[in-house]
Amino acid sequence: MVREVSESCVESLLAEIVLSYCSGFYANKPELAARRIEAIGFQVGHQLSERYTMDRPRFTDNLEAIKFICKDFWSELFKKQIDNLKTNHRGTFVLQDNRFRWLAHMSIDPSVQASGNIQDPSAMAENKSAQATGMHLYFPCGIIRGALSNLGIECAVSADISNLPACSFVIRIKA
Amino acid sequence: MAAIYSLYIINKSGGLIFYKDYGSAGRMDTNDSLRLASLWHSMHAISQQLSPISGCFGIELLQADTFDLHCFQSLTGTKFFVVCEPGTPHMENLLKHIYELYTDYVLKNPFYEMEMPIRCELFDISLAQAVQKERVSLLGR
Amino acid sequence: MATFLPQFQSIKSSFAHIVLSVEDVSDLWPTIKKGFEERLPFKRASLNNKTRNPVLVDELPAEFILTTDARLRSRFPQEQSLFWFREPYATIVLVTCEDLDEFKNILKPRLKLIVQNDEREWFIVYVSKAPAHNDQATKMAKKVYAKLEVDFSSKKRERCCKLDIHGPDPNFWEDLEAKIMECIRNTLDRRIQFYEEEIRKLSEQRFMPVWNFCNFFILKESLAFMFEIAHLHEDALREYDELELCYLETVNMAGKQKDFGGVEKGDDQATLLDSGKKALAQIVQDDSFREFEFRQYLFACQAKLLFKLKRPFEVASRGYSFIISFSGALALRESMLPFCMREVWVITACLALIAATVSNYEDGLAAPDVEKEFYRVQGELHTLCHTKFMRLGHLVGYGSDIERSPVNSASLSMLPWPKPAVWPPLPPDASSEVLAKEKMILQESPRLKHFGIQRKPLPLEPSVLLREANRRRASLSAGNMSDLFDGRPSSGDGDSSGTPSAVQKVSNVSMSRTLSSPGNFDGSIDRPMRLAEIFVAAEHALRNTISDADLWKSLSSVEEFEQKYLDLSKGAANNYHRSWWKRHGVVLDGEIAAVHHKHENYDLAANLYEKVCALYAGEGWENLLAEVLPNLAECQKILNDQAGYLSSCVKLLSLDKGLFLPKERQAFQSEVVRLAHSEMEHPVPLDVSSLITFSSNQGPPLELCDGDPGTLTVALWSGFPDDITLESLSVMLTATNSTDEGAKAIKSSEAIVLRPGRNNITVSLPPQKPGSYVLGALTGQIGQLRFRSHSFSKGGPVDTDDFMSFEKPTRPVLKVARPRSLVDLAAAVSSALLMNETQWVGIIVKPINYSLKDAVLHIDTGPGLSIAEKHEIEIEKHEFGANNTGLDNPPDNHSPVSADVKQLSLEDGKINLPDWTSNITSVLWIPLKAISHGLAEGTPAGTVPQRQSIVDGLRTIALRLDFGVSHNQTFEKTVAVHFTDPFHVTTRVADKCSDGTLLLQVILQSQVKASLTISDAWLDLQDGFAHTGKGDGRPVSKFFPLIVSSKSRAGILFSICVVDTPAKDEGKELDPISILNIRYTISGDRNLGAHSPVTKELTGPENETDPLTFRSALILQRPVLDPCFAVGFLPLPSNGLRVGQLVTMNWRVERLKDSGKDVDSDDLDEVLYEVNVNSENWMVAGRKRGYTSLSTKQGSRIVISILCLPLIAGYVRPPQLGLPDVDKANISCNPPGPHLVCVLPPAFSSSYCVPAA
Amino acid sequence: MAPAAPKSGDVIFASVDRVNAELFTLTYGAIVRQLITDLEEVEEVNKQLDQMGYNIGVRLVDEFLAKSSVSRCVDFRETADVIAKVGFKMFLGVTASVTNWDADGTTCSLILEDNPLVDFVELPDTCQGLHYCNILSGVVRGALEMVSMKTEVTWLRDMLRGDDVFELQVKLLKQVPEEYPYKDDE
Amino acid sequence: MIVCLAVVGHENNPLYIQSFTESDDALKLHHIVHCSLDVIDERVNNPKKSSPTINEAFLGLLYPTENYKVYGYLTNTKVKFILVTTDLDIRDADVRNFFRKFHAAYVDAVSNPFHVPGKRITSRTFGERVSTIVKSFGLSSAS
Repeated sequence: MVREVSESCVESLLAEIVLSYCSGFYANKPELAARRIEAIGFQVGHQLSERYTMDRPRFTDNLEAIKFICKDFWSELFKKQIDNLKTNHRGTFVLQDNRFRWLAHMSIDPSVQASGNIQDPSAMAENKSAQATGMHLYFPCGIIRGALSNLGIECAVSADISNLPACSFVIRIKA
Repeated sequence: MAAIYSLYIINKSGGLIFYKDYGSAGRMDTNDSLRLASLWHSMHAISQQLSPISGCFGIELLQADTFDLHCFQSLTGTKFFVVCEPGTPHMENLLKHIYELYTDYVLKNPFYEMEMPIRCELFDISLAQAVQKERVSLLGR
Repeated sequence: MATFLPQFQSIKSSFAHIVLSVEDVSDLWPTIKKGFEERLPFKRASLNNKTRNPVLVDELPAEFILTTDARLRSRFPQEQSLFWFREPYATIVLVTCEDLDEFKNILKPRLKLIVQNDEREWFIVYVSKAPAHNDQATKMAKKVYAKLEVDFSSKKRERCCKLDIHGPDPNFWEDLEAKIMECIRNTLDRRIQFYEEEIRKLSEQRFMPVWNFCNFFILKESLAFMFEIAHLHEDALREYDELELCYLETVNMAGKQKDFGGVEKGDDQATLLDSGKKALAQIVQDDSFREFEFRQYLFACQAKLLFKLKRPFEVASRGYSFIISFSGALALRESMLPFCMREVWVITACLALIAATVSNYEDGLAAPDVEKEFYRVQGELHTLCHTKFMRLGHLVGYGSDIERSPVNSASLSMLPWPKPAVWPPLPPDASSEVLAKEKMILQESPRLKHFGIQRKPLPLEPSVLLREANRRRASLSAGNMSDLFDGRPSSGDGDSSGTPSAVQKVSNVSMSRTLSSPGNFDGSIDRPMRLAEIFVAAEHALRNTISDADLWKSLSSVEEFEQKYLDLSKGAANNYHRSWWKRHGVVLDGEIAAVHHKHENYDLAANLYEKVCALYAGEGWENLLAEVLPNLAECQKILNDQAGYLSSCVKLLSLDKGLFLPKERQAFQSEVVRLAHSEMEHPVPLDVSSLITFSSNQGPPLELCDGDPGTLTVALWSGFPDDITLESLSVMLTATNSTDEGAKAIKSSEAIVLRPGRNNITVSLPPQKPGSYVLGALTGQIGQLRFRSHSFSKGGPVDTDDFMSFEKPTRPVLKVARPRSLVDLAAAVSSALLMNETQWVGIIVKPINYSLKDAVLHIDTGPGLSIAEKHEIEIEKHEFGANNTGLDNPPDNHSPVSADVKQLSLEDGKINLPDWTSNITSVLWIPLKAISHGLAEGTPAGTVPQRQSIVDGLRTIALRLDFGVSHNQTFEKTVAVHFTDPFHVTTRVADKCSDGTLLLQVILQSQVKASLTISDAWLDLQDGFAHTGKGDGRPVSKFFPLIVSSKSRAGILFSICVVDTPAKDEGKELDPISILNIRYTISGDRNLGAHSPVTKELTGPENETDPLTFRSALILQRPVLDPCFAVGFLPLPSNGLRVGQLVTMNWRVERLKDSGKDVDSDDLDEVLYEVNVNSENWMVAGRKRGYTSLSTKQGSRIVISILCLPLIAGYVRPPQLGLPDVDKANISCNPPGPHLVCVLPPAFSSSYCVPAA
Repeated sequence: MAPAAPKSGDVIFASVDRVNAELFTLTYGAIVRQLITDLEEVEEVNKQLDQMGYNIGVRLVDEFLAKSSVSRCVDFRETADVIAKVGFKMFLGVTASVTNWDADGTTCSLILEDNPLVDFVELPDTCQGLHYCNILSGVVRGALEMVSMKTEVTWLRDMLRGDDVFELQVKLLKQVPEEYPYKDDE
Repeated sequence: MIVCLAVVGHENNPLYIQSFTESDDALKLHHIVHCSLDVIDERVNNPKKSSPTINEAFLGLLYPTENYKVYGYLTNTKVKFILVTTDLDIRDADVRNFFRKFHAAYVDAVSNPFHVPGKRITSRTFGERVSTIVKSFGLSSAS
């Protein structure tokens, strides 16, 4: 019997992370705050991947690992799988979740959605609320990166919410 | 058929933080609604004082010839009230439901600041549905 | 059937290839033999293997044998079947015939007879001798051949071929070979079938009592052999594999206990590659073979085939596992086998296998990974051999020469002692050898490591040999030895928990004890052997076991032993290096290094040790590293490789503290220090990141103002076991905001001593650029040695696994503020002070949250201002309440000497501010006197008081404050102080009495923010005036003291009268001005403004007794007595004056009396006039000054009009008309002009001319 | 209106959306670890955690009230009980027990034998003095404040420090009555 | 009996190494564990030589030596578990599920927020859990 807690526990935590790092000690340095939040996610992903790969054969290639993230890992986290996985076969993968739970309760004003990729600084600079939403996405990005890096795949992960409520995560594997 | 005219949410200090009109005759402007809200807030408070026996939690239903006003105050002091056609049933449940929506889509929205006016797209959407649903269930009965 | 074994063997050995029988019907063989045998061996023969699949054998040797040959004499049928493989595979019938009849009658029946035996595969070669040119003959030959074909060939099988001796056609030979092949193939198939059938039959009864392995074996091997001669090696190999399998299954079937073998002389030398070593017949054992020899035999056969198949690597790997398993088998029989048979066999087996495989192997023979694998197995073989060899060496007493390294410990201490049924006894007359061994044991001393490191040597023994051996001996006799020694119950096999101390020593002691009580035993057999004896006994036993001279040689002496030991180690290492197993290789290098080390080839040793250390360090296996590193260090030291030695020492220090004793770590440190202070020829910067880490200590960062130096405290964690002295230390600071390289904070280079653990070091900071800084790196010097440390730790020792120690420093340790004002100086009082009196001038010194500790204030008074030297300067706390206290409260409330007033003295314009003021706003009171020569001037009432007075009241004080740590900050300011007279005086004639007495009103306007008390006032009149009444010049009425409060005015009346000016002839100068003297006292607060002058004694309120005197000049005009002219100002236009609007001013000049004789005649009828005007306010159009004619008649009048333009709005003095030539006394102004006129601001959009600026 | 019968903690917990506990546990752990790295002083971390908890509690209480239709509690005792039995269960899936009431019923202890926050956690020696679960105290404080109870919440026992249970002492400072905004009317 | 149990990080650095012999010659066990990494590397680097179940975490027997056996286990995160045992007749199945239990313990240990990935595992709880697992293994293999 797998242990469970109310989802709002997690949601509240995530909200608080962002709150305390962005409006708290790193109020004036969003990039620093972002790094911290991402780091938290990274640790979580790192540990979770250790746990969720326990009873499975080793992955032979990156694609397998990514698939693992899309299927088992994601459903452990969100009780659903990634809805759509695209790749350019050159180390870039796009994982799309058509209804990303952690955005389910956030009303993001449309201006954000206009500014698509939240993690290139230009977009960050573009408007405050984009930045704010971006902050909330660093954590899941960190989780993915942590999980993959623990599986020996160094990569950069960014999130894209240009078409809400879908949220897609872009994984770029360092060659 | 019974109709819900409008919905108000008042924060614990009597400020109107949400007002939605579902097609009442005269849609009132912001100032009016604000004034009305704080007025209601006070009335609600007074009504508690009026009660001959202690432990009254204020007006829950106000009936007029042209409308009913159902009010629900959460234990945290937030007031929700709907203005609806006289005799519209199940309003308590609607209000409770709205309260839940409020917790899900307003309070859980990290961008919402407590006690501040509510501007949450998702909340509006789910509210609309709720009101709709209410209609449907009524028709069903 | 087993009886055939010897024969079988001999056949096998004699017989090596396929036989083709030749039935030479018509004696052709000799002629064509050559041609036939040239075809051998057959190329590209295609045969069918056991599974009926065609196989291409690229070389198939064969032999033609005439059927008449003795070798083909018929044998017993069952022999035939058994050794069928040697029967001909084809029968070639050679015939020739030129004549049909002959063929029909003679040849044909004969041939029929020959080929009737259908067992054989046969075909006919028709040889035609017909010469090519002889058509007749050839035709005939063709005929016969045709006939032949008709008779012997069939549709399905072509059994004839034709050879023309003369003019041979090329395709005959192909034809021939094809036919031969066909035959061979068929034969082979048939025979395989046969054997298989037989084998199947046999194996069916495998589990029945009748089962006889030998039969099975003979069949199997025959088949295998047949394959082999048919060059179907794969199939042959398979047969042997099956054979082995079957054997292993059957050999130890329950029931009959079999003799294992291996007890014969020379059995100790493995024969696993030499199948012919022993005749099978010798190893038969009722229905089977002796395991010992037979398994080796089987392997030998397999190996042979594998070599033929060019798969030496497979031989190696199979061989290795064979050796392992066989050694297991030996272990089971150990009690029956000669002493250490197992070990010896394994050694020889390994060596043999290595030799064979290597000689059969050439590089590139196999795929790379197979190759790697091959070398791995080679390594394994060497290692195995090595281990066993060490064990033997150990048994004969060379144990002390075996490096007690982890490797050897791992391989030996888990390897049980040999378990002979009875431990070999001590041979007689061995006493001398025993003595020798004894000596050896006594001499040997555990080589102690560098730095005096002492460790329990790692165990090489699975258990105490002494006990083990004696137990095995004693097991015969009644007394069991285990209680003789304080020993635990006999330790189970292979348990590694033997007491791993220096065994020899311990046991010697225990031995001597046991010897002292010989009563326990009777007879020398049961007396426990001493270790030396055990060695000797073992040696002798081994000599019996070992038949291999070389092996024995390498055990004969320590040197030989070591040589072999080294060779094996090297062999293993080199092979591992070429395999996947790098670590194994490197570790063994370590073993080699140890030997070199021992033999003082430090160079070789060091190189190898370095590899090992690099491996362990790289992967963080500190425990293992700790074992090797000291050795490396020692070598480096001896080789005088200081840099290397140094870094080794540092590495040793940075290893986990648990790994070494404190005193050992101290030894490391002392080495470091020693080297650091020695003269190193190539001093190397030392990285001590692992030893010294640094962190900002808790709390907020140090905040400095721009340009200030400071001191920063840093926490250093020293990993050194002892205090260590750093000749110098400096901390790099890196600016977080800017990318430019970090500023440097240098610790004053006097030595610091670091205690182990946390140290707080304060470094002095030179002024830094504004910004915030984090800790960068740490550099410094130990002795002559420069070191760096990069490892930042958040308050933890180096080696904590606390995650914090990995974070880069994030928290700034130093913040340097942007330049800002740190202090402010201001005048305490804005209102005016008394001129010409010593006054307190207050300077407010206000630090803006910055300490003014020992600040110095330079005071430089400007012109017209001087410091009253004789007075102390006072300083007090500045309370802001002071300002709003009214004038009325008694002065002594704010007497200079309040509780917190301190006196300061001024040395050459400098004041040192006291410390208590360094953080509070204080006010400094300086006694100053402003000097102004020249008398104050009163003015007639109504005239605007000229600004002038304020300007000359202004004095400036230049102030410079030097402050900040080390006075690096300065602040300069010039404050203005305003001085003034107590009063401004104005006068007017209040009234003119009929008797000509004038009431002169003097109005005193107080100029100061203090209350003035006038005690007395008198007027010294100028000539032409006199006091009426008693002429003491006092005012009319006495109402002194008169108190004039701040900014208010008071009036005094004097009654005076005009007196004639004394005639000119009295040659004395007229006194043009009259002086007003006022005697007054002032009571004011220096916090507000003017106050009583500073007196000598500073204590107590100023004494009223000596009032001050103020003198002001007045100029009185004598009233006009006999006016000759009257100048009247004609009223202005009603619409008023406006800026920029021309206005005509009119004056009427009237002659009041005829100009008397006293007027010069020349300009009788002309009057000079002049307009006095303030050109700032008015512009005068037309002439300001000029003559105008006026008749001398009395009453003649004229109007002078001047066009004027007001320039500024407000109340201004209008222009005035004067008559310069006429004495003022003779002009009456009637009607008089106004003092001021109102000028309105300009009307909108009215253009007007603006005065030239 | 008649308050619906308060559901039992288990029923509610079954009804709300749930996620794997380890996600929660590890996330919280990561936060604490990161805070320690950034704030360096353990005391600061405690403060920060409590603050975060407070912010959460302030919002969470409404969800709690809305989804568990608990009616207004008559007194502090009942409140404490509801928190322990329903509140903890609804969010953490574990129930606490209430003990150690003082005489005037303003101070009590919530006892947690089982606490998803601390699965896997072992305090390093460098972090002694850290109240790992301080976020909980914050939540309780915040939530109670929203229902107008000013409380002081302190840890008495902490399993991470070797105690056998977690004991959270809740002390009611004052019960703020809803103030009536008459002044608004004038 | 199990002589030694080790966790080796993905950079081949020891994360946890525990010997269960009463004697203090743990060093040789360090050596055995360290050297057995060679075998793991070999298996991983050229998979075609490795066991049929190609990417199974359980690597099976690494070392067939006469006196002890070394078993290996390689997680998806390139962490190695290495088991050294002296009893020579031992069923793979036992070792397999031993490793599974051990892996679970390991995962919990690294889930400690204060554990630093790639650093030694110092957790007491882990140690205790491991020793119980080891004991239970002794029983299972004995039966």
